[in-house]
Amino acid sequence: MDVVVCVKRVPDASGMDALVIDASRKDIERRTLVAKINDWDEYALEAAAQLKEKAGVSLTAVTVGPDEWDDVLRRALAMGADRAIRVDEDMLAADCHAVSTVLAALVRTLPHDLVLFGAQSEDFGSGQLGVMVAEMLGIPHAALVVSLEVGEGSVRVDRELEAGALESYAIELPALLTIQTGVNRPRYISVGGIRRAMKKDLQIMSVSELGLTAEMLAPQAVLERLETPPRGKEAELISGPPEETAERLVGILRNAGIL
Amino acid sequence: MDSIYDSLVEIVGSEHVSTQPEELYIYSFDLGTTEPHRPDYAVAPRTTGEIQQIVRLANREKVPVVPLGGGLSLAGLAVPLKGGIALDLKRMDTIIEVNERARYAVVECGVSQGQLTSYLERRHPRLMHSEPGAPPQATIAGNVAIHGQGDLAQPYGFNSDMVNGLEVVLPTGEVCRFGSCSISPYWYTQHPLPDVGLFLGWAGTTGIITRVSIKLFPCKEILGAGQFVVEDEELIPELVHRITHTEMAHDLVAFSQAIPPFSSGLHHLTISLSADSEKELDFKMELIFDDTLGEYIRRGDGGFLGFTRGQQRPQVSKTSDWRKGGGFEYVGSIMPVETYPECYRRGREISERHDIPYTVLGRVIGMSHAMMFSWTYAFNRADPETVRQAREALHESDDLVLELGGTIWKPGVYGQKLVMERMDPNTLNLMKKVKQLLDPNGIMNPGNWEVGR
Amino acid sequence: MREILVVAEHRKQKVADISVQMLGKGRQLAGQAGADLVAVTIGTDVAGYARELSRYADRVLTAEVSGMQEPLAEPSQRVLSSIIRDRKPFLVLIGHSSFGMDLAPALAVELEVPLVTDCVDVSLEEDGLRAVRPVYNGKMNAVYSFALAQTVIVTGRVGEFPVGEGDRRGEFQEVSLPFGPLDYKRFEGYTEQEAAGVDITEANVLVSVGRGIKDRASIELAERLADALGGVVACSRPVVDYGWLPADRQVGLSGKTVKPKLYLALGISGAFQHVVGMRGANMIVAVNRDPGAPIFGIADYGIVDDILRVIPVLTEKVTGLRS
Amino acid sequence: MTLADYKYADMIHRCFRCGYCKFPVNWMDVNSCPAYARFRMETYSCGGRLWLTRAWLSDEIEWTEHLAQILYTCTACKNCEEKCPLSFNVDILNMIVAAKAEMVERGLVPSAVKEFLENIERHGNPYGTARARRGEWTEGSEIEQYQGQEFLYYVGCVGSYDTRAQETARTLGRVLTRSGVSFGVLGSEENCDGNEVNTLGEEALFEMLAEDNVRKFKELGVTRVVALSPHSYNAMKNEYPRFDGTFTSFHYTQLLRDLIIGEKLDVSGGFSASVTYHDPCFLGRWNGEYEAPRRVLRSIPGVELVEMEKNRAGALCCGGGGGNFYTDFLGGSESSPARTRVREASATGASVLAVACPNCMTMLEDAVKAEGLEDSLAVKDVAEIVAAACGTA
Repeated sequence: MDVVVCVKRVPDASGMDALVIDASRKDIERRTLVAKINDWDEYALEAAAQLKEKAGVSLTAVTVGPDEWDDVLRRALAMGADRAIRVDEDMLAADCHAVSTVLAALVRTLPHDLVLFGAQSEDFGSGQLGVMVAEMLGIPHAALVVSLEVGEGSVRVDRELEAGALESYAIELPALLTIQTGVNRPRYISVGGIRRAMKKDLQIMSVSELGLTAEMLAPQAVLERLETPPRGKEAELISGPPEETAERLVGILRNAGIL
Repeated sequence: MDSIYDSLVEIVGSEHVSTQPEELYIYSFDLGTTEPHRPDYAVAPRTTGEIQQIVRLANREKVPVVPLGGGLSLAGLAVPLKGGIALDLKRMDTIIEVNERARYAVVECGVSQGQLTSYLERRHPRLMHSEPGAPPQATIAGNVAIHGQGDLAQPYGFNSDMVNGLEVVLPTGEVCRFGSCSISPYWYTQHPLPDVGLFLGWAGTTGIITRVSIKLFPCKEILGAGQFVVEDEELIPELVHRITHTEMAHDLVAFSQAIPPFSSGLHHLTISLSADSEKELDFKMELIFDDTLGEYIRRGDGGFLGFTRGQQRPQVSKTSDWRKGGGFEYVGSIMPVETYPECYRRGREISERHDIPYTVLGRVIGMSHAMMFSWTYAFNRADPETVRQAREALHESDDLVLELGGTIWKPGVYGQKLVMERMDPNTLNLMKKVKQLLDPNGIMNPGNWEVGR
Repeated sequence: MREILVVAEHRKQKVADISVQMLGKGRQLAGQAGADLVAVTIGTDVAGYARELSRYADRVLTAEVSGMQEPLAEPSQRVLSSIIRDRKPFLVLIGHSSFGMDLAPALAVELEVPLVTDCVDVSLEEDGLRAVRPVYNGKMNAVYSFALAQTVIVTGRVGEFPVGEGDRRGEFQEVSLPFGPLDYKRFEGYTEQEAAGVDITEANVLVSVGRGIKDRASIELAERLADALGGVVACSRPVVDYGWLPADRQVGLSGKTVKPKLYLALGISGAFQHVVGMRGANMIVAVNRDPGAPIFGIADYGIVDDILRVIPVLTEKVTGLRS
Repeated sequence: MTLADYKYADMIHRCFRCGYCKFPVNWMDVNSCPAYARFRMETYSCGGRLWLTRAWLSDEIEWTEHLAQILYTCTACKNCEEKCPLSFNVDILNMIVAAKAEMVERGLVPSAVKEFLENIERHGNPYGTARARRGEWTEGSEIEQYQGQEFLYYVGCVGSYDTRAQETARTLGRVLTRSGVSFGVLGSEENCDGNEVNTLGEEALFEMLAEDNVRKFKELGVTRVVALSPHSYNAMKNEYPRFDGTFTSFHYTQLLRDLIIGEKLDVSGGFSASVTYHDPCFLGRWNGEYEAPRRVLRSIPGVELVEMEKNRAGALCCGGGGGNFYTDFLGGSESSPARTRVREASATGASVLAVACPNCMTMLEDAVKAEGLEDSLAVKDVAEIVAAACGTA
């Protein structure tokens, strides 16, 4: 069985209190941020790696981005991917439709029984890429998958709905799933593992090799600008060592009649 | 969900109950050759009340309960042979009282030998207890439950003879006290109330000891041991008889072992002495090493290897590494001292037959009233063949004990059967009745001492 | 007449709140654009939903599809693509729900129209529509425009749009479409979350822990605090993902919606998916190491600190006070 | 990896599980292995971990999150090594670290450990706070950037980011300045020392950090490093030489001792208190330095130094080693080692618990609060006591 996992590289904004919009007003200042693999994609990769451990699976990881994006593919290779392909195109300014056009074109050239995406990205969080690619490939999909079980020629999945409810499907392969967090526990990828993955095959392609033109990649939804959102009422901050903050909080709770 | 598990959590809190494979794995072993058997629950209670609730639950659910202290008794006595609850008592580790004048200590069942020794050294340096030759995490309560002996056995006998009182949770959940503590705040004597000694030597099959009062003895300023060595094992009973007559030694141990090779075949007598002054020490030394043993030295039958001050904590665990394999087990027996030569020769044969470096040891109990004689067999945990060899050697040693007219100390299942086969049928029948009365559902450490129902 | 189309979703025999909110936004924009507001309901026995929708919409399209008690994405896509091709609404509003996420991207590709998901605002400017959506976990907003698109699809975030008056009497129109069962994707049913021992929706005080709790063993710290406060422990998604608490303790979009008197958010960053389940609490107190955490934008009181330091001290103070 | 490929395959079965590893030097209880003391199940003793490791590597038991947690509760405090009577005791901790390394290789570490390691790899610190903010602790102080001064003052992750430990870091800076020591810091250029990474079994990441630090130190011409944290000191003194790190490392208490003896630091201002000193594992058992901090404390007029029953080689670990100051596997209970330790400190009657490690500082100060001892016991770093005595507090 051939499994393709699409992964994305995102800035890790967790270490900074605040983000800064850059001069273009369409992006954030990235210099002080480090990059990482998108959280959701790690779950998708783990799901694929687990399939590979169980059955004869050939696993390909793909991405589209500039050369520093190789590091997320190395990670995928360290996690068990047999090969990795990067489409060399900076698509930071592109919309989801354009990115899915590239990814769909790429996946079309690959044998694929099961295509996995993270359900959304940590940075933009649109949650639409995977389902768009499925539609472009003309294969069935399920978004927000929280469990999957691959059988003969089909996959049984649970989709997450609201309020803890689930929706179950049996889907014929080939199919595309977008993976929700919690579906598994992504393994740790050691630095040694990543070093060893440096020896594995990492293939680079261009959009023109995929037969795509700039016109085909023009955005449908145009990012006008980023804004700092108005924050609602801010919390009244209680500061000091725990001793003092706890004391004050207890006072507040008492005044509010909770204690 | 497992309702027994839920109830156990209710009793001791979730952190002290486990059904996870890791705990079940670890509690499936003792450290010897007994085949492991997994418990269904590992539980570590903190109070007598918790133990009562656990035992009542086990009774209702007919689940075995296997108490363990240090878990060092070997012979499978703390292996959950029929599953159930492995009850790790080491959290019950409070030293409740030391009575300096009446010389006793009341301890909870999880108090280790090392802990009491250290406590006495720091707080009551004029007192000591009879510490067995086990690693220091062995517990006081576990030791009396198997009739252990320690380094004051020569003057004062078995550790179980030093028990002044017990608190026990019966298999049906009631708490009982025995000795003066059953009627008084003092835990100073077992006697002279009617004898209800139903727990010592029963290896946890009749109840769970939760508190023990144990006798303490004078601890003198100077502790040390003299080494005397002879070539002829036939001399040992005579030497023991003569040394005990001096009433000077506080511990008397004869041993012989294959390692190191240069002393293989020799018999060492370790004669421990204590004194509050140099004068007292000189007197004792003179009495033993000159007046009593001098003639052997002069005849060339024995040699004095010197006197070492200070007491070395027993490090028997080193035996476990003789085969670079992390394991040993021994058969202990309570023998007449006169059987020492035969015990040594036959034991050495067994060891050599199984390719195990021999080690035998006899610790004198009382005024030469008996000795605890042990045959120790090291094995390599990673090599099943050596484990099998050791197990065979152990069984042969059990057979030997009975052949020589001795009794097996804390036998495993194999030895228990041998003992019960030979036991006076009326005695066995009484044991059966006692067991049935105390433990109607047979939940306490089943598989061990199965007297039948 | 120009139209705005709202795709209605129903759950448990009710029109979903989010669809009513989409109608609210649709009504406002329709008024501005002089357009009609059209709702569409797709499924089995949709007449009841249609009546409810008609209180908000000018027109309700009903598409009866057998075997579809709850909304399913692919059959809905078939119905909708046909309707949209036919009616060419300039805006299609869909709730950014699980259903919407499964449906909207495929629908947009099929129709070759732009899509912006998870919007918190949609407006009509001189040069066309604008959609605003949060990015970087709510730390930024992104504003989108749509060149010359004839139709734009927008999915909207729950709770961000007002509910309309509900005083209309829209007309009904049946849409009949040739439609067979899907052979390549078989719907097998729903699973509701099992009722659990502890019902966090009933509690007056919730001590809710997030990723900042770091370890399963530390959950007990929170439990002790909850005991002291007379409340129960709840959590955000990562805690369930890690398996540290059962799913029935999860607050948020995919978990429970709670309205306690006190919600103590400990080590919870305040992702929207969580906030949506707890913002109805009377008082919210947040403790988080990151002063920029969005949770401080919704909490009444905040403490910037490591929760593992604060919890034990707070527990002790509360216990002290109680005893 | 199978058991056969495990570095200690011919050794790990040699543990008899006699239990010596749980005791302190004076046998007073069985609670000197911090993990065993916390959980009181045999699995959590050093012997338990060794037996489980062997069972796992020989497929007798499967990996579980619980197994990983049992291994990662080990704080690498070396109490077991101190007590084990067998000849292979020098390797018993190595055996556990090697088992952790195998878990790292297989990716099977507890999620808190995963987070810890990923944060260090990405951000150079376990907290996941940006590298750019590593130097913020110096703000408002006169501490200079390192540019060829005699000493590089290496602060470490805890001193750089933890608000309480930052105070200690600044205080030590003032004391060094007062003594006329020429030193500088790396600020936001400083990287994690990797000591914890090493004990967590992430060997390649440790190599990466060590190589990075050695390269940087060489470029800057560093010859002498004074470390705030014994963890950094340990890594630099014992591990960095493998990476050609040829500079000399000191723990700051050693430097303060020399300054006091050499009369470059005047502590005659004194500090009136009964003080008990907690030995950090990475200074004490790991590096045998028990006396320097005591010498410093004793030289301060007014300090009455009282010992806890468990001291020096027998000291109970605060529970913060092996990444546990962050992962907190041992927290959440009155049996948590830090809480046990402050109760022991309190029992001496001392009013000050002196520490010489930022990890111990954070662990024990939190524990003092959890135990409600704030009114009777203050946790102070040795540097802070010295600062008070030389008037720079």
